[in-house]
Amino acid sequence: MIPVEFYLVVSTLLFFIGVFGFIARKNLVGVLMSIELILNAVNINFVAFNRYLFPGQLEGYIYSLFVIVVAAAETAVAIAIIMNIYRRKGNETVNSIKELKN
Amino acid sequence: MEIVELLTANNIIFVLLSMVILAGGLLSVLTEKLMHAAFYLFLTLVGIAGLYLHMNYEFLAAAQLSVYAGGILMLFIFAIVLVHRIGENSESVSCKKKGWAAIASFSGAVLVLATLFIYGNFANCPAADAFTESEVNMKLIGTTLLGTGKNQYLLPFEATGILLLACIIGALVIANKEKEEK
Amino acid sequence: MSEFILLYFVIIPLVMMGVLYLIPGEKKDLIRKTMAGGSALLVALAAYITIEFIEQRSAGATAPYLFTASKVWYEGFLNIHLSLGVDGISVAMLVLSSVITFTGSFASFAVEDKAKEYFLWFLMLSIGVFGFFISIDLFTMFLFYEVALIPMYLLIGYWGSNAKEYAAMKLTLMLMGGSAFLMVGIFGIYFMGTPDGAHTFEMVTLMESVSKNMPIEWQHIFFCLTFVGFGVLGAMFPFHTWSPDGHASAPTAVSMLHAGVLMKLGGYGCFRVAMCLMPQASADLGWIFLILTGTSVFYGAYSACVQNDLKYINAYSSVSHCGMVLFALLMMNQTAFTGAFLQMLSHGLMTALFFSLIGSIYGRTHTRDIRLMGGMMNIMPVLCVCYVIAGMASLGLPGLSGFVAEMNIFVGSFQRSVLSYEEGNWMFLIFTILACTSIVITAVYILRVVGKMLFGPIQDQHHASLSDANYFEKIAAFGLIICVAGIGMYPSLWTGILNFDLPRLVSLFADKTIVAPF
Amino acid sequence: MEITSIAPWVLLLPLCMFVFLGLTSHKFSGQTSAKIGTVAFGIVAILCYYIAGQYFFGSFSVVNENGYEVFNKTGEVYNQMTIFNMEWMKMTENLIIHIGFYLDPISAMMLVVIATVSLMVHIYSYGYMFEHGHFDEGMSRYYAVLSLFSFAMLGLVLATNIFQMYIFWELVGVSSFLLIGYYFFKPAAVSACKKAFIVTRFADMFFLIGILVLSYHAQTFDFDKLNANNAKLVMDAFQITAESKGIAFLGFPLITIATFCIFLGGAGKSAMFPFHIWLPDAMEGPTPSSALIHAATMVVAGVFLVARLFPVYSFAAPEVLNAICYIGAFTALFAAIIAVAQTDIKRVLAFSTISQIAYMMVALGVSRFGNHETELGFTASMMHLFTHAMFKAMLFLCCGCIIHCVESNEMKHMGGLWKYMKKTWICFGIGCLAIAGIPPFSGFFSKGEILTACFENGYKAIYIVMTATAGLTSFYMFRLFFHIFHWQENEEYATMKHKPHDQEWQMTLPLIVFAVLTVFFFLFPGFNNGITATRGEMEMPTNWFIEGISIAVALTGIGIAYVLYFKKNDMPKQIMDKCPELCSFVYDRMKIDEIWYGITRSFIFGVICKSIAWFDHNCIDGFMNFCAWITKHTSYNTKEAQSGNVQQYVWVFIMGVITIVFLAVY
Repeated sequence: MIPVEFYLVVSTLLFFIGVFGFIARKNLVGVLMSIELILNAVNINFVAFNRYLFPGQLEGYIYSLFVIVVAAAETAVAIAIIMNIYRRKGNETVNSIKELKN
Repeated sequence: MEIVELLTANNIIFVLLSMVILAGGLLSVLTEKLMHAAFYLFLTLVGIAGLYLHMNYEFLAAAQLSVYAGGILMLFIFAIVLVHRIGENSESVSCKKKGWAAIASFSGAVLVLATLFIYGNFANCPAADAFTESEVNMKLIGTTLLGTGKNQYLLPFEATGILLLACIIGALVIANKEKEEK
Repeated sequence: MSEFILLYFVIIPLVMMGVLYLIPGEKKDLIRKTMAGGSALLVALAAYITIEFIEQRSAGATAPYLFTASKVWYEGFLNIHLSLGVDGISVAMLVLSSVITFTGSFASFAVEDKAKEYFLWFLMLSIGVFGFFISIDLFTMFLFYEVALIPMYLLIGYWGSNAKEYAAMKLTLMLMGGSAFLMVGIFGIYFMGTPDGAHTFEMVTLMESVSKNMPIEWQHIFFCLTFVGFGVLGAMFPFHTWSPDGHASAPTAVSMLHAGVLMKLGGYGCFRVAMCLMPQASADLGWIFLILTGTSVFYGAYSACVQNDLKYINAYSSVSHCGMVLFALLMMNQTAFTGAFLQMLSHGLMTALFFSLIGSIYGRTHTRDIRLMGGMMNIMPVLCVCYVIAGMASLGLPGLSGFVAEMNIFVGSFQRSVLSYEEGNWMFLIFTILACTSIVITAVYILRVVGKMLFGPIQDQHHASLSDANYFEKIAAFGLIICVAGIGMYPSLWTGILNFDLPRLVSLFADKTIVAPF
Repeated sequence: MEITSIAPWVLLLPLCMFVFLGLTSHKFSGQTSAKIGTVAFGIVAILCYYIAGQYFFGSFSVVNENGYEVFNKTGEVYNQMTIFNMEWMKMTENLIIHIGFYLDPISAMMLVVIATVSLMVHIYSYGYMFEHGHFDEGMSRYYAVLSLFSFAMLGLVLATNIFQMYIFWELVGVSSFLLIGYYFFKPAAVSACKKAFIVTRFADMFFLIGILVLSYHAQTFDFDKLNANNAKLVMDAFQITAESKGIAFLGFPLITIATFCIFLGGAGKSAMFPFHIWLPDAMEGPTPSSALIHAATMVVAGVFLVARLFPVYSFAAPEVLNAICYIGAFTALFAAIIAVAQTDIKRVLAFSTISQIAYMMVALGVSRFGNHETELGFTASMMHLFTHAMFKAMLFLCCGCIIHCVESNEMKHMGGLWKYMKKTWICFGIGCLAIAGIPPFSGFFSKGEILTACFENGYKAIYIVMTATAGLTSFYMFRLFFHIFHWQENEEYATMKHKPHDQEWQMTLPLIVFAVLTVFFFLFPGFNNGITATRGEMEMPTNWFIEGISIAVALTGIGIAYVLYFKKNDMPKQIMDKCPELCSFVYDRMKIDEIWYGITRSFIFGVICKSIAWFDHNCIDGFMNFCAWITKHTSYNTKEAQSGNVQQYVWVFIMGVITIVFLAVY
């Protein structure tokens, strides 16, 4: 059997890989991908905890399902926004959206 | 526990899957070409689906594969293809930025792992063999998802449905906004 | 309402503001008439108060303040009263303010751009000034002080000239900085100066309770805070730097009111709040400020010698003269106090005269650079003769107001200096002599302007066809000259009014040992 | 007429005239203003003569503040009388400034001098300004300022207290300023009036300091109290005894400092070295006003001041009197030397004025209370003040006539005028003889007494210097005289439209009046009858040895001048060519002006003022701007945090979470 810690290690590493990507990526699509990594890392945790701690129940399971669904929705909207930005600015790097400043 | 005892199929599969997941994730954030990144992301997602499968959560693994690897990744690829002009799909990120990102993620990882190993106490976990055999049957999933009792999730399910609808409409509106303005 | 007669000083401008608000902006004549009428009413009120004050005092009224009235404003956490009252010093200041408001209104009849709004803010400024002088409640004083500051920013920033935004910003920020000190000081006095449960802002009570209740260390701190706070407004070195820029950019009447009255708020406040409430602290720490103000006296005079802009010259001269006010206050004897308040009156009137004339000249020549003007005496004799008279008042010609003020100051500070010298301290003597030298330097810079700008051949032929003073300008200038000459010829009137109250205030300092470091 | 009732008008009338003429200058024509002014001053003059006459020869009394009746004369001694004394401003309980009317022999004498000279100048100016053709519109201004000056000067000499004197002292200063700057469109006049005002103002600062010191210790401003009982009050206040000089300051006796400061004030007005620089330049003003202010009245204010406080000086600070006489002697010689080299006729007269005032100062300086011999200087000084006022005013007025005809101040444009202007020639000649000290003209008596006073009081060196100066005086005056009236006739006169001529009566009458006063001075009742240090009678010894020497020296001077300048010749030029540097050095007034300019322009303006202005602009202002800059940049930099860069936010967020977790867990 595999101890639950191992899952947690994997998910931690994947989470911070995602964080790294989120901060370091210049491209909005890349940033979005990093978010997917983070979400998946979280999913692993949910699932692993569900499996190991409460095998009889399905809370983590269902939660991951919802996360997957919401991630899909989020990606769809985000990509629509990115397309829009691209059309407006001509590029889709993170620096191009700084309207908040000034 | 001797080393040989560790070399069970379970363990080997887990290690392989973990390696695929982590390598995919790492490469996906490190590569400069977006298309490659999408491919590596695909590897990660598939690896995660494998992990689910490994835990006997077949439905979840299927959902992961179909929604993530099939749907979302496709969206990404579309986006990349649409947005990127040819020859420009490489990005060079300044080392400084990478450095800051590395600091944050590395220190975060160290902190979490350290906490995990110092304070983590999972000794009273149910035995592992409890789950290798027990499958989660579809019926249970179905009732949990669509039931209205305790620990059943009809209302969120409906809400998710509405959310998805809103997303579709929203995505359409956003994507078309520019045209309408023109 | 007769007990609140002093409140009319605030009500009249308020009513005028209301009336002006109702008049459409295009009817400039009506606006001007309202201003002239209203400000004449203020002068009349001030004259009435003065006469009534003299009568009551002569009849033996010995209360520290006359015409007193008090009403609770806010009794929650802070015990604020609307307390009104005047003594000889504030009567003099009220007369000064009303005269300058009056002449200032005439001087600003030349304002064409948004005249209505201009006068509204102008009135607000005068509300602040009058309110300050009639209040005897620290908080109300402070409130009116702030009321006077804010319109300044708009008046300079919109109707000013040259680098007006910069000047307005600098002026407002520095004065606000000063009032930040002030606020800390005032609340300090409020909370520490009165026993628990009997906190009050009222001056009469504070005069007795502060020295009794506040530990001397705290008195030192609050003395410094309030003195610096008001000193900023009194253009004390090194906080004077708003004054040249501010005056140079402000429109004529605002310069008049500002230099003429608002700067007096500084000296008046330093005396009333910082010194009278904490006499022991002022005896202990007065020397610090004496060095600063003594410095401003000759520093301003020397700086004025090399300026080329008329307004800058007068602004630096204001630094010098207002420095003289604070300088004299810190000498802490009756002659010097009399001199200080006479100097306030005198400086207020003559600086107002200066600025009104400069405004008139600038309005015609469109330059204030004395190097570009010359022979103005040939072109606009009336304005120039008035300017020479103002200059003579400034350099202390007998018969005009500057002389009586300066002589009282010199005699007073000399008395203090000798006393201090006999105790082995040099400081007072050195600064008194330095202040004396400023009368020569004043002559230098005044005559430099007179020689360069008024005398000599006509420098710029474009100026040759300019007109002389018009009716309104003459009213403003002659009114001020009469006041300046009146004080100068017959000083006893004002020394008399001041001396009703000064002996009582001087006695606060009489038993204190004035500390000097060297 | 009651003296007390008419006395105020002596001051009020000129003041009213000043205000009236000043305010109505645009209403009346210049001539009308002039007539009004002259008539009004005529009345003032009559009042002055009446009061002085009553004081010297009549008998009247006033009630003083203590209720005693004071007569003008007790036996042979004239009393000091306070005709009225009005409280003007109360500074402290003891220090009260009064405006009053103080009669004693010297102020009565000054009344006569001022009334005479001022009236004559009023009359003369009418012709001068009118004939000159300029300034119809300026004439009212001119007469207004003349009235102001007369008011101020009368107030000065009649002052009951030292502060009143200071007040009027400033007022004469400003009227002098206004008169010098009368031709305000001429740059030279503008700089001259500024210079005059600032130099005297500088001196006045010392005067003020002196007053402050003296009055603080004596606790009074009143001359009466200061001078009373051999300056006992001052002696006590400063703790002066026979052994010690009393309170000291920086090692000097304080009384010396105070009285010397007061003297410096007088030195400024009276153009003593080194404050003399303003007087020659003051000649830019209209000539009649030069005659009034810069020859006869205002410039002797310093002498008058020392004479007024003479008991204080003599008893409490004799060392200051010593200093005064050395400064005076130096100034006399110095100014005489410079006068030799000047070519502008008014400048020559200006330097001669400086030199003659220095005579008066010397006479006061050598004088002490004691016996008749030591007190001689005081009387001599006052006498010289009187005679000098008359003949110097006459000389100036003659100059006015000459300048009027020739329209130049330069000697080289003149010569041979005697044919054309006989009356002026005679009057000028009388003036020159008087100033040279030739009997029987007035100058002879007064100068002789001064020299005698120097000699008899043991100031031998000063006596020699003063005698030499007398010789120089007669030389330069006759150089001037011959140069103007003889030398060589300027050919231009023949071709001029208006040939030089004597002027109409307004301008000639004053000359004749002064000439008569100068010639028949010896008929005057003796000065020794009252104008003495003790206000009583005294003997005026005539030391024929000294008188003889002085006449001989004067004649020598005239002789040299005659040889060199009577007929046109090359000798002066030859002499000058021998030492051109020296000549030009003297011509440039020994560069004293340059030294002053060096101090004021380069040092005070260039170094002090410029550096203070720089400091103000860069350091004070700079500091404030720096504060503003810091605030601005801090806020800009904090604003950077709100960059809109999501990744940055995330980074901060993550780091924040990490930190919190770290802190919470460990």
